[in-house]
Amino acid sequence: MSDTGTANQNSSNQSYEDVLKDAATTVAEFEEDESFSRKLQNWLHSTPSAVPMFVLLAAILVFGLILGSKFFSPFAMTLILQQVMIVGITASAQTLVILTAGIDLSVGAIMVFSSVIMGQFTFRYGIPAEISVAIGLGAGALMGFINGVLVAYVKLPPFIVTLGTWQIFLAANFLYSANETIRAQEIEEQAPTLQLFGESFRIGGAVFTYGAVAMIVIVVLLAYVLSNTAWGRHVYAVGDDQEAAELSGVKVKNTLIQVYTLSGLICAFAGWALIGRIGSVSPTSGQNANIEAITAVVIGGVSLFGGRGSILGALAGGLIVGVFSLGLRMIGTDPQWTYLLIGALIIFAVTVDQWIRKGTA
Amino acid sequence: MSDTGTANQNSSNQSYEDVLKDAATTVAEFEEDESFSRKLQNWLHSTPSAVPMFVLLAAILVFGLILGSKFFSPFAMTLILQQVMIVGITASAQTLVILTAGIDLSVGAIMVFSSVIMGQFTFRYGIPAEISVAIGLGAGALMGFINGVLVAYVKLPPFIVTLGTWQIFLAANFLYSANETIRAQEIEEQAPTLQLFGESFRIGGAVFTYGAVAMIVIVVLLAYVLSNTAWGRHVYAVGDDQEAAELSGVKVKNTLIQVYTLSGLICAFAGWALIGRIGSVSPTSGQNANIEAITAVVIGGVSLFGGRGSILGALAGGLIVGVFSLGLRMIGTDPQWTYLLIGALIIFAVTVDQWIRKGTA
Amino acid sequence: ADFGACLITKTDTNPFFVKMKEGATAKAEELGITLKSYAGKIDGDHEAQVTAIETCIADGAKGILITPADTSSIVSSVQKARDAGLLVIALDTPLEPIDAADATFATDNFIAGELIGKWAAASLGDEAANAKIAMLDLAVSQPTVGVLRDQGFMQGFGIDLKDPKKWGDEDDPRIVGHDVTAGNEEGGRKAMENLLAKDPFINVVYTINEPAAAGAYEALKALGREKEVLIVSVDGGCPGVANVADGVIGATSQQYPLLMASKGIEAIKAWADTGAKPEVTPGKDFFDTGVKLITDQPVDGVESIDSKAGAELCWG
Amino acid sequence: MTQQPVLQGRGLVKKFGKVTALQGCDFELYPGEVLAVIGDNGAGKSVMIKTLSGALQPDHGEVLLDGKPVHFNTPLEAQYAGIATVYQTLAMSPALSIADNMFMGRELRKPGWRGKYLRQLDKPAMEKFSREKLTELGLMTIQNIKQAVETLSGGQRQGIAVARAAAFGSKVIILDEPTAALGVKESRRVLELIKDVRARGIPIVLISHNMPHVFEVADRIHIHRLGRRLCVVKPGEHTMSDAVAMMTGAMEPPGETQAA
Amino acid sequence: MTQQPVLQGRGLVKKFGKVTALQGCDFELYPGEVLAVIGDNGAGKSVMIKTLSGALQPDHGEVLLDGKPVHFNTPLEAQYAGIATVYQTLAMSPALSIADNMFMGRELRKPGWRGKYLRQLDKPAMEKFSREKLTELGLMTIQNIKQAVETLSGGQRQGIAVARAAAFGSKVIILDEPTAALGVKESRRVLELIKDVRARGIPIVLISHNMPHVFEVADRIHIHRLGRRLCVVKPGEHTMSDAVAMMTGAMEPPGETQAA
Ligand SMILES: Nc1ncnc2c1ncn2[C@@H]1O[C@H](COP(=O)(O)OP(=O)(O)OP(=O)(O)O)[C@@H](O)[C@H]1O
Ligand SMILES: Nc1ncnc2c1ncn2[C@@H]1O[C@H](COP(=O)(O)OP(=O)(O)OP(=O)(O)O)[C@@H](O)[C@H]1O
Ligand SMILES: O[C@@H]1[C@H](O)[C@H](O)CO[C@H]1O
Ligand SMILES: [Mg+2]
Ligand SMILES: [Mg+2]
Repeated sequence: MSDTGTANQNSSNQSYEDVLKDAATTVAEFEEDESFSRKLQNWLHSTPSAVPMFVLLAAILVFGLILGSKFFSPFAMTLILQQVMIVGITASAQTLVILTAGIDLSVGAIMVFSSVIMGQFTFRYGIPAEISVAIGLGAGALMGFINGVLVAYVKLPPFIVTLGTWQIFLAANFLYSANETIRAQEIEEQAPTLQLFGESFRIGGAVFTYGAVAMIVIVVLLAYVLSNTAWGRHVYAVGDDQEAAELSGVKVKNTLIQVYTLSGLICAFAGWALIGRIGSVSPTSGQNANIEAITAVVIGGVSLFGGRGSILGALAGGLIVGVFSLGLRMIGTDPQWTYLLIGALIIFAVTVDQWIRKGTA
Repeated sequence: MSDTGTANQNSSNQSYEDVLKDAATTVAEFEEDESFSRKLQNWLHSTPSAVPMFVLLAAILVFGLILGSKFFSPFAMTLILQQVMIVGITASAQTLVILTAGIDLSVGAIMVFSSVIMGQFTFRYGIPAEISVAIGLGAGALMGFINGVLVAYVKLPPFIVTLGTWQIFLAANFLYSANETIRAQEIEEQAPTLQLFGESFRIGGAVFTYGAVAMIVIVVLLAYVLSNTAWGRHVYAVGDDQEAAELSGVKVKNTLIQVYTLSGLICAFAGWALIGRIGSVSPTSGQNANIEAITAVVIGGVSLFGGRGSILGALAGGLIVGVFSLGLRMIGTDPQWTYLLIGALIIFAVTVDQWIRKGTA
Repeated sequence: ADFGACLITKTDTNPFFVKMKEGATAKAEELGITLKSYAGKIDGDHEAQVTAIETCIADGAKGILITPADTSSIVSSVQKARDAGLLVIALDTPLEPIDAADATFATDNFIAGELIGKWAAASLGDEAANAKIAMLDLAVSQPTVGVLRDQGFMQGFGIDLKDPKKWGDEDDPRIVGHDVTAGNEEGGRKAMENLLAKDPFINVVYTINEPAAAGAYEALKALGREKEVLIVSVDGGCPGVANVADGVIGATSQQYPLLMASKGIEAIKAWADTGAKPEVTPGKDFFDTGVKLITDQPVDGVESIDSKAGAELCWG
Repeated sequence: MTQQPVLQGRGLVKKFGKVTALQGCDFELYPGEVLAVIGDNGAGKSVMIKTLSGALQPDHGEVLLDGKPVHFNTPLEAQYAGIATVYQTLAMSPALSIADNMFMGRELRKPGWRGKYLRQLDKPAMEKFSREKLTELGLMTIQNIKQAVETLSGGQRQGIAVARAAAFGSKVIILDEPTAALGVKESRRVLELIKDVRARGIPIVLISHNMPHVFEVADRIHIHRLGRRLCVVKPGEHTMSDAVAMMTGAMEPPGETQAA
Repeated sequence: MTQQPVLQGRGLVKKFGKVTALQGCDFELYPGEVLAVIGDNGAGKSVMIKTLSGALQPDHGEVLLDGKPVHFNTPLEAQYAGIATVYQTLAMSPALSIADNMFMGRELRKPGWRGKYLRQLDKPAMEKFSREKLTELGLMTIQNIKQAVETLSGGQRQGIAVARAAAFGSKVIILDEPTAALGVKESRRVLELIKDVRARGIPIVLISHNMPHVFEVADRIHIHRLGRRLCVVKPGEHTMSDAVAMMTGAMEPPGETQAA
């Protein structure tokens, strides 16, 4: 019928399409009949970042009911902030990387190595503390940059890259420091700048350390950058679908390198805060930082597949673990049981999250 | 032109297609002009499992040249086998899981908890060692089954599931064992079955433990199952594209549960072998098993994204690390330098692998 | 005599073992022995020690100095080494049974704990009956050093131990709780905070080692309570002794890793030369390298030296 | 037509969270026919065939095979019942070989003890069969049957999916937009294949947006709109314009033509 | 035509390991025209437009824009030069909103210090612009511009990709099989859009397997075969049969028609 090869191409070749001018233009509507739990689920589904906040509030409430004013005190509440500070900062770095569908197993190693560099440059070489801190921050950024280059240019899986550099940075840390601790008292006398984030101020019974404040500032800043700048959108796009991001005009390699470098810098900052927290410079610190940061991030609802989640969620995740650990300890739970219950908490929190995100029960 | 609506549908609607009977049927051929390195790359590209074997041989050769007959002896060579045994067995379990695009962070915890169960059932409850071993194997399989259910039915990401169960199983292990070690002498006297895999036989200077033989048997068996049975193909299909596997008729949930259960069983078996290796039953064993098994798997060229890689590769990966560690130790390298070099080895091995797999330099 | 020997420590990141290695290396050089050192990745990593023992055998070493990461788990491997003709000396921590090694040069960790327990009780005097004690231990896996020191402290303080092989089963109300520190500052601070949140009136703190003590001190300082609390610890490393002088730590039990190391190397040398095995301390089944209590607030009935004397003996 | 439908759906409902994909949808496929299914993007065609083939479970409604209610919990169960489906996403394992993919879920074992006890696959037999099917259907020139599917072009992949369905669909074959990514030549071959299969007496469901193709091969056309069947028309009785007008809402469907 | 081509490729070669995708391929696009590219599956059409738009770098050969050699190392560089492309895979970030996707890589910042120093995005402006473009092009009824792209049907997604290209392609617009997954109605709208864009004077490259569509909108047809341009024909001068015959190797191409 339709050998329209010699057609004049300005008229439609397939005239059955002419009827399309009458096609319906309304959007389909279907009746709704939903249970309460389905409605709640739908609400949370549309605002997934609310989920960890919810869990956090629930946890505080439950422990508050069990423990009463001891737990519900400004003291205990701000103590949690202090205890979560390091995890919160490293989890921010980890979130950035995980949003790009990566993972950074070297956060703890970068943190402790940077703190050692700050301390050793001050004490071994007699460089002013401020400059040593800057050098330490630079070293952290450099370590992150190395991860970034291996991921973006050599195109190795982030898990493997950071599995390797974790061991490399940690060993370098021990070799460089000769396993020597710099004591808190010496630092206090000669280089108090190093301990800056350990200092605190009080508002009523609440004790805020500068470190806890710094953590909140970092989280708020990153939250702003991620959702209100082009760079932030690019971070999500890279994690969502790297090839699509590349094709739609994102400089994927640059973005990845920047993310890993920034992650390294933030970890180095965590290293500085660590000196404030423990007073001294100790190369054996931060051994659990990786696992704690990743735990905070996943409990906070950030997807390990990239592109989904928020830095506020990660902070909430860290706080949930903090509330749990302190609460359980205050109840008098044995450390081993605490450990076990936190394992269960991880699975439980993510199950809830999954249930909500699915939209189907 | 072609309002063919009232068509008789037995003749072709679009007659411009009639010419297709004359369409070309040969396949395109393009000339080749390739450098030697490109040819080598192409060869390895088509047989990717050869890559880790290559690296392994190179490593043995290099250390042999440096260390001479001390290293090149049957004794040293079989020693590597013994030292790699536990890693080799847990890496087999890990490979199964990683092939399904999962990851099992709980391998070490399952291994040590199972070994503790075998020991405690024998000594605390006086159950015959053979039955205790069976119970321990069952317990390992059960732990794997729990992981499997959470992954397959609750649909949680494997990383998170096993991050949680790792802590749960490990804490349960400490709680249940009351941190007590069962001494080698007691086991030797009362329940030598537990130490079965520590026994050895000699062929010339070579010392083979039953454990090393068991490791090889497990690897060969799994290699057979993975490539020669329907179930094995399903494991690959699930890891390759889970939805596609489901739609083309694979029982994805069953396969996943079977994989995790089998992984648990193999880890329990590693726990039995562990008793043979260290003589005693100690709840503090296996703390590094996770990282070592994952390192072996990735050096062995198994893709963390699932569906690609072989169990023989994982064994080669374990052996590469074993050769490296023993070689460096015999040279007298400081332990921290050894860690650092193994970190570098991970990155190097995977870079080579990546280069070969890409097919493009 | 040019021959090889091995030093296998629990880790190579704890200054205690770093110094031990330095001491052993220096002595070995002096005596013309080639020393190779191995270590576990973390405290308690006994599998790495097994691997290290095997390497030493393959390497043809004459003797092994080892700080066992697990007192019984490596006994079989030690036996293998002895069967292969190596002299095996346990340092710092005895094996179980103690005669599984050819000789042992160690601190008695239980006594180390007992000393600081006695000192703390005596310092408090009558108030000891109302003490509120925080126990900052090593790890949830309860490695033996930690258990021995913890239980030794309780014994010295006058607390019913129940099962002396584990901590946490006591029911004395004076114990506020146990928490784990991983033996570093970070863990020490967090554990101290946790226990303070449970009971802010803690006035005695036992710590597994001096880094953990330093961390605990930071937590107390944040509350302004550092002057009201007695912190006791074990090790006697130079930073620890300095902390005694600064009043951070009330008392610490000092050990002598350099002595253990050099004694060990000498013993291997003697054995290689003459086949003689080292002697034990009279009345004990091992050579006790001794432990001294260091404090600037001595009490009656507990022998001690001050921080100045301690600083001369310290090891890091 | 008073015959009994081979495959039937009654009042199928399927929701995804807030999205209603099927809203009381009916469906009938009669023996030996080619039934085309047409409808706008997002009308629910793919979801409907997924509920019919066990890939999705309907929230309400029932599926009947030869008049008997069936519950397929997985695609495999539907395959056992003789329903072979080419899904829109093709459902291939990219890293596996053509033969592996052809036989996924229905592998052949070696005869004798090796198959029975060692559960060993009969790889040569599967490769031979795959090669035969591909050659026989003349679909394309595959150089190596052991080649990984990911090394094939989109068109070749679609061809293999169709060949797999044609080889194993003993009762019903469902094709969801089998020619969307195909070139002119490759599409033509799929249409020929559809005709071949009908000639063998096996009924086929064809989802397509290509009206000339639909009107060329279909015996009846199921017009899908807003999650349900709007009507069924016969190519001889309605024009392409009519069909397009109905499916896009530009024209009311004819009276009770459903059991055409 | 003695005009200078807007976009040109000369002797392009691209290999992937052992696969040769382009083998000395030429290409010319002249001002104001719609150039269709047709060819078998796997002929190398997509690879060709990827090398022209910076998504891939050719192993040999050169790309010229307005007669001047250019080297696009990334798609972004080509976009800066005014070349907008809808790739076959659409290149959307599923979890991000429609507006985010529309402006990916070319986001608008708030005016004043908030944009300059805080680098704050002007979300309202981007949303307004996106809504306008979608409405203006009448492509579809999007309920919520902040909706994640993954919640849209395949057709809606393709529409957004096309709208993005139409909005930002100031010099050249390239569409790789833009209607493959689309329904009749949706395809029609894309064809209308192509005509609109041509009316604005912007040249378009259209890859398609749909011959009636190609012959409806194309000014010239580039026939691609085995990794290179076989010839260029004009719809008025050759029939669909000829085009299909040439592209499948059933007929020799006409003499030197390339500069048609
Ligand atoms: N797994 C799912 N989760 C959520 N929504 C879904 C899912 N599958 C389908 N939908 C939605 O159901 C509706 C019907 O989709 P379906 O794929 O059946 O359309 P279709 O008629 O096949 O369209 P097309 O012609 O584009 O293939 C769409 O709105 C789609 O977004
Ligand atoms: N990234 C890649 N890696 C390896 N091979 C590739 C890659 N991209 C394309 N190819 C190969 O290059 C050849 C040309 O592919 P291309 O996608 O350009 O075909 P096409 O003409 O667009 O086909 P279709 O009409 O099916 O889209 C094919 O053989 C394909 O397999
Ligand atoms: O046994 C050791 C030492 O005695 C030292 O206190 C370091 O920590 C322990 O593991
Ligand atoms: Mg569909
Ligand atoms: Mg293409």
